[in-house]
Amino acid sequence: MLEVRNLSKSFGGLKAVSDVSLDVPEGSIVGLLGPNGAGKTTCFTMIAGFTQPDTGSVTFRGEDITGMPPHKICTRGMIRTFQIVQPFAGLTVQENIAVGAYLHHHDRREAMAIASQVGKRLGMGNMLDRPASSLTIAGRKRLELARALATGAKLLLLDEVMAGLIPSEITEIVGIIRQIREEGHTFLMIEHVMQAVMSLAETAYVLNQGKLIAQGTPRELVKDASVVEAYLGHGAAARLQDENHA
Amino acid sequence: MKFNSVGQIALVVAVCAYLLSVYFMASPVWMGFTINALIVAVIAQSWNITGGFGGMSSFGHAALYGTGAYASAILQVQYGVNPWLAFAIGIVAGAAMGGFIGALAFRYGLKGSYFALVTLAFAEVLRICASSFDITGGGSGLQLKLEPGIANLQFPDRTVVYTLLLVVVALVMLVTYMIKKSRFGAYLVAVRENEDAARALGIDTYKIKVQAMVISGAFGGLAGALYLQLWLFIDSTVVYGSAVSIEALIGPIIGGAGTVWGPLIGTLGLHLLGEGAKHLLPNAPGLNFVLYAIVLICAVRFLPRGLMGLAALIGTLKTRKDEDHA
Amino acid sequence: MNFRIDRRDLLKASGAMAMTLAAPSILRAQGATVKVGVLEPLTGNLAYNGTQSAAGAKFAADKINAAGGIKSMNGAMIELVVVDAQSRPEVAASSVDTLAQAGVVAFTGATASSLGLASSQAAAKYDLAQVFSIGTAETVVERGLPNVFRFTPGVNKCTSVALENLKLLNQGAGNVVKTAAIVHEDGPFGSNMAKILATELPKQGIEVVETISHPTPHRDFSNIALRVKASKADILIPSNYLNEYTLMARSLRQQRVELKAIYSILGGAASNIKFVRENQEVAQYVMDCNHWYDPNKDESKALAETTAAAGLDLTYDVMVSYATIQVIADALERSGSDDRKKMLEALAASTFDGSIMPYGPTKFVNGDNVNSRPVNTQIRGEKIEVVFPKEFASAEPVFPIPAAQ
Amino acid sequence: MSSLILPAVLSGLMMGAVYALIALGLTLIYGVLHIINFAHGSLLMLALFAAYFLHYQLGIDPYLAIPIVLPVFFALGYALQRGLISPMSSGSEQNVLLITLALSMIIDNLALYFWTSNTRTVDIPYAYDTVEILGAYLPLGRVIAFVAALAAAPLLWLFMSRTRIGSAIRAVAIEKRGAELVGIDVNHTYAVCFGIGTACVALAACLLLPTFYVTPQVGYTFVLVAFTTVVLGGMGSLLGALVAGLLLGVIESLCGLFLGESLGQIGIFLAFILILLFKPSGLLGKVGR
Repeated sequence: MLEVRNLSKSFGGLKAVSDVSLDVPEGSIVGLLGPNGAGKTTCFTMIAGFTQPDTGSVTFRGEDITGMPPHKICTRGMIRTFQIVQPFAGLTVQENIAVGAYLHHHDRREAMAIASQVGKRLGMGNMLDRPASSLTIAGRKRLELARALATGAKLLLLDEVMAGLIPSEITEIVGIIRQIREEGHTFLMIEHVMQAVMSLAETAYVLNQGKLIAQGTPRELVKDASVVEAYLGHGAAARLQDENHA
Repeated sequence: MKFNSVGQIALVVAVCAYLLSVYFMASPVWMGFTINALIVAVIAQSWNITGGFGGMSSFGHAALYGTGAYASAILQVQYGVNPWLAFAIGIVAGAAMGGFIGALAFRYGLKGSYFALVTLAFAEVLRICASSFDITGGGSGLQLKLEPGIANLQFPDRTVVYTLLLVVVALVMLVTYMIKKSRFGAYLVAVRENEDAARALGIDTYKIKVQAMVISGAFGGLAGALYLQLWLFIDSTVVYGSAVSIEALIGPIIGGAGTVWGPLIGTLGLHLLGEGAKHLLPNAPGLNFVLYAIVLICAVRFLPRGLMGLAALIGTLKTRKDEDHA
Repeated sequence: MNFRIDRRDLLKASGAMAMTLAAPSILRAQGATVKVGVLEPLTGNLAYNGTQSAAGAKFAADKINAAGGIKSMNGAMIELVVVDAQSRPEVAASSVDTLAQAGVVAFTGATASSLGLASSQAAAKYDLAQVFSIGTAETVVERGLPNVFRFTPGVNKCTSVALENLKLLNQGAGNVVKTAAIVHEDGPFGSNMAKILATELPKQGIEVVETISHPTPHRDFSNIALRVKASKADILIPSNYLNEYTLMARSLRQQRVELKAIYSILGGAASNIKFVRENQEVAQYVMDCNHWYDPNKDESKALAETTAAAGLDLTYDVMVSYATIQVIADALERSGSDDRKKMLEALAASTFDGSIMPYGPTKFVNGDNVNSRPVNTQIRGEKIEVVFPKEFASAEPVFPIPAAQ
Repeated sequence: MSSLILPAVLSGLMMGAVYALIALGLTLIYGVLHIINFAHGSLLMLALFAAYFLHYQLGIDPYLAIPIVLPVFFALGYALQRGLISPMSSGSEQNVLLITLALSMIIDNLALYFWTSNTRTVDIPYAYDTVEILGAYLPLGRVIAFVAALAAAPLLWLFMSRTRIGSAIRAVAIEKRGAELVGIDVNHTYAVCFGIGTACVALAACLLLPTFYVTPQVGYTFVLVAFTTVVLGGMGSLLGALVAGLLLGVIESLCGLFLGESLGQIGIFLAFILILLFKPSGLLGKVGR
């Protein structure tokens, strides 16, 4: 569904992302992992059209969308969410979701109906009329998902949707993502919380210092020495190995 | 229209009652100053579209106001165009100027104080141009011939003028309400609150912002053309001066930016305040502005979301018992 | 502090105010006072001229009242209702409502043509007479409004009289002036004046070698002084406001511009005694064709004293405003009524020639006083002397500027 | 006309120095507090009056008044920020705008009420003295202002980069919360900064008075140009304000010469719009948008 080929981007002299390629097959959940500052979000911004890649290409459903502005990419069915969720504060929850729904439904009544439907699907039925600014972090994360879904997008790029949540909330949102996937959606998610990715993703890519260092199933990845080192520092893999043996 | 609280309803009812009472007060002073306030309310609503709903604070709405007034005046004085047609073209000219400024400014991603200052500069450039060329009457300005009559869009009877202005203000508010309740309105608020999130949701934010400037320009041009038809005289300082830009933004902020009623309420409130200050300090020209400014500062301090925001706190209709502390 | 409560209080206060505004009608019935409006810009960028004018009107009313008020109305006192036009046309217009509601029989104003145009149009609806103190734009009297009475000369007359006088002066000096530079503010008066000068000066054998317009305010006159210098003009004809004139005079001096004469037309500075005091050196021999009183009349001398006693400078604003109140008082004497329509008739029929201005008997034709005229003043030492026309002159003109200077 | 170009450039530089002086305080306040101070013109007017009255009442030369006026205006600026602008605005940018707008209304109209709208000038012995440079006569007062501006901008810059309080101001400008955490009193620092900005405008007033006049409306004559200078130089950049001020002076002077004085100011605003559109960070600005 999504093919990213040889994506590179530098800021000043710093190579933020270099030569990243990845595939997201339809109906899958793909993870994009890596320590802080690895270039995950930069990848996202390029895929979703927020920044222009220096080189490389992005193909979505067979169409080259490299350098296309985000609103056009969104119209084609791919949408990103943000790590720091900021609902549109002046609007209610339902109106927030409707902003997404308006993409393909210009009539207010239709958009609001869809918003309410999506909201209920994500378990926000009882807060539709509340001002979005009154939501908790978990509520905001859900709202972000709902808004994205309401656009009718098929591929969702989720940026650290679990960050800042307590375990019970993570379990909830994992359930929701599964449910959405069952309904026919595809996910590419940046995650820091390994546990969540382990339980969700079929495949994952690991970025470190702008480069892809590994790919595979989550289970394979946690055993990969380079991944562990990237996360925990030089020599960590060996130490872990030792501990496991001990 | 749906209000959140008893306070807001009371405020709106009070304003409507005031506007109606002008008919019965038989006081030319009240009528005169309310007429002025209503024209300002139109330019205030113009500012509210971009500044209130769209979060693009302009310091140069005089650019739109003046363009509407000058376009209409030039057509009537220099080319003998029918006043009604010239009036309509004035609105279009305002819209075009709004679109032009918006297209340029947003093309280069200007925001916040930069956008504010660039609009101020546009208004200044236009003011200097208007006072420098023959077609605009140069420094003398332009004077319409005094020819009362419906055909010339000049009404000697002030009750008629007042009624027509009420209708215009009501229409402008209706359009604003429709915008607020439309896809465009939701997009505008989305752009204000978080432009990146808006873009991610498929909103062409550049287009939305320029469109907002066009609508704002149409309102601004309308206000300018109204001023012209009422006073039959304009010059560069009167319609392009920074006083216009300030009046345009101060009303909505005091009344409640991003609300349909805010600009009208704020403008009326400030005009009442100005008039009251004038009467309280009749023999000290200048001190009335000092009083006005002091009340303004207090209003800013104690009404963070304007009069509509304050009123919203009184007798909230929907209880928010399940409110989270986010 | 609660703004809503404030606003209600204000409403209450303003409502009370409206009632007190209505109350004077009772007083009026007793014949004790007759109200006359003064509509001037007391704040904003025209505040200086407006404040001076309002003072002039007050001096006139005090004088008339001290002399027994309006005799035909049982000695009714003139009560001035002063309103602030804030240097904004729409405020000028709505201030007329305040005047009408206060029950004035006529009013004077409004320093700038843009304000006067707006106020007279609004006043027409009340059949309320506006006696223009200053309103030089010709559009003021071209609209056919029956309530417009411009007592002082407009731009056309000022410019043509200035030209006539210049011609006489130049002839008297043996036509030493052959080239002229014009520097004017880009407002209505300056622009119009420049147009007339451009066509009329050549007829007198004076070639216009440079015309420079500048905005108000203008911060730097170095370039203008340099251009005047480069043009080698014999005479400089400026028309601008006090602030700009001050800067210009200094720049002329600093750039060592040598001129045979400075002959300003409605110049804000050359007839301002404060300018003369503060800029002694550059002010000498500057001539101005402007509104000015007849300095030889006793009442004029009294006004000069009154003004000085009030700590004010005697500017032409004070004089013309004083005179317009005189005109209104005369009309009141003749109509013997505070009826606005009768006032209009009385003013239209006015032949008043007792004002402090050096005018002939008042005669309004289409609202324009055909017998008004400006005079030439010249700065001499610490004084402003009238030098033209002869019958009002307090000194002989010095033209051109003596070389020794 | 061509013989006038050099003198026009020179007199433009002289005028530009005044713009730069006025803009210094404004850009400092913007750079640190991120507020657009609409009362800046009114404070200039107030300082002009202060210098005027010191001369008129006590016979103190405007240049010698600098050591008196500067501290007073520093204190005034400090008090205004600490006592009025900060507590009344609750930190919102829009509110600050309205507060400073109202403040300028108060200052202007009090000045009008107490001092009337008379035009005042100081009568000083050197009022007509000039300095001859490359065949052009430059007013002595303007030359002094020019030299002072050339000195003031770098000095202020040095103050900001080398002193303790300067570093505190810069720290607050860059990262308010961080500065708070390391124990910097943010409110105090803001007020100091506002005070320095106000002292700058007082300096400009003392240097301007000998070649200008003062009325309660005089602030408006300079305030828009000062904004333009700030943006052109890069909001918050002191040296940028200097360069931009000089540049604007020359642009205005040359536009006035070739397009007519009325259109001279258009040059300023066109330069303003162009720089905002193509290099919004300004000539020497560091931060975009």
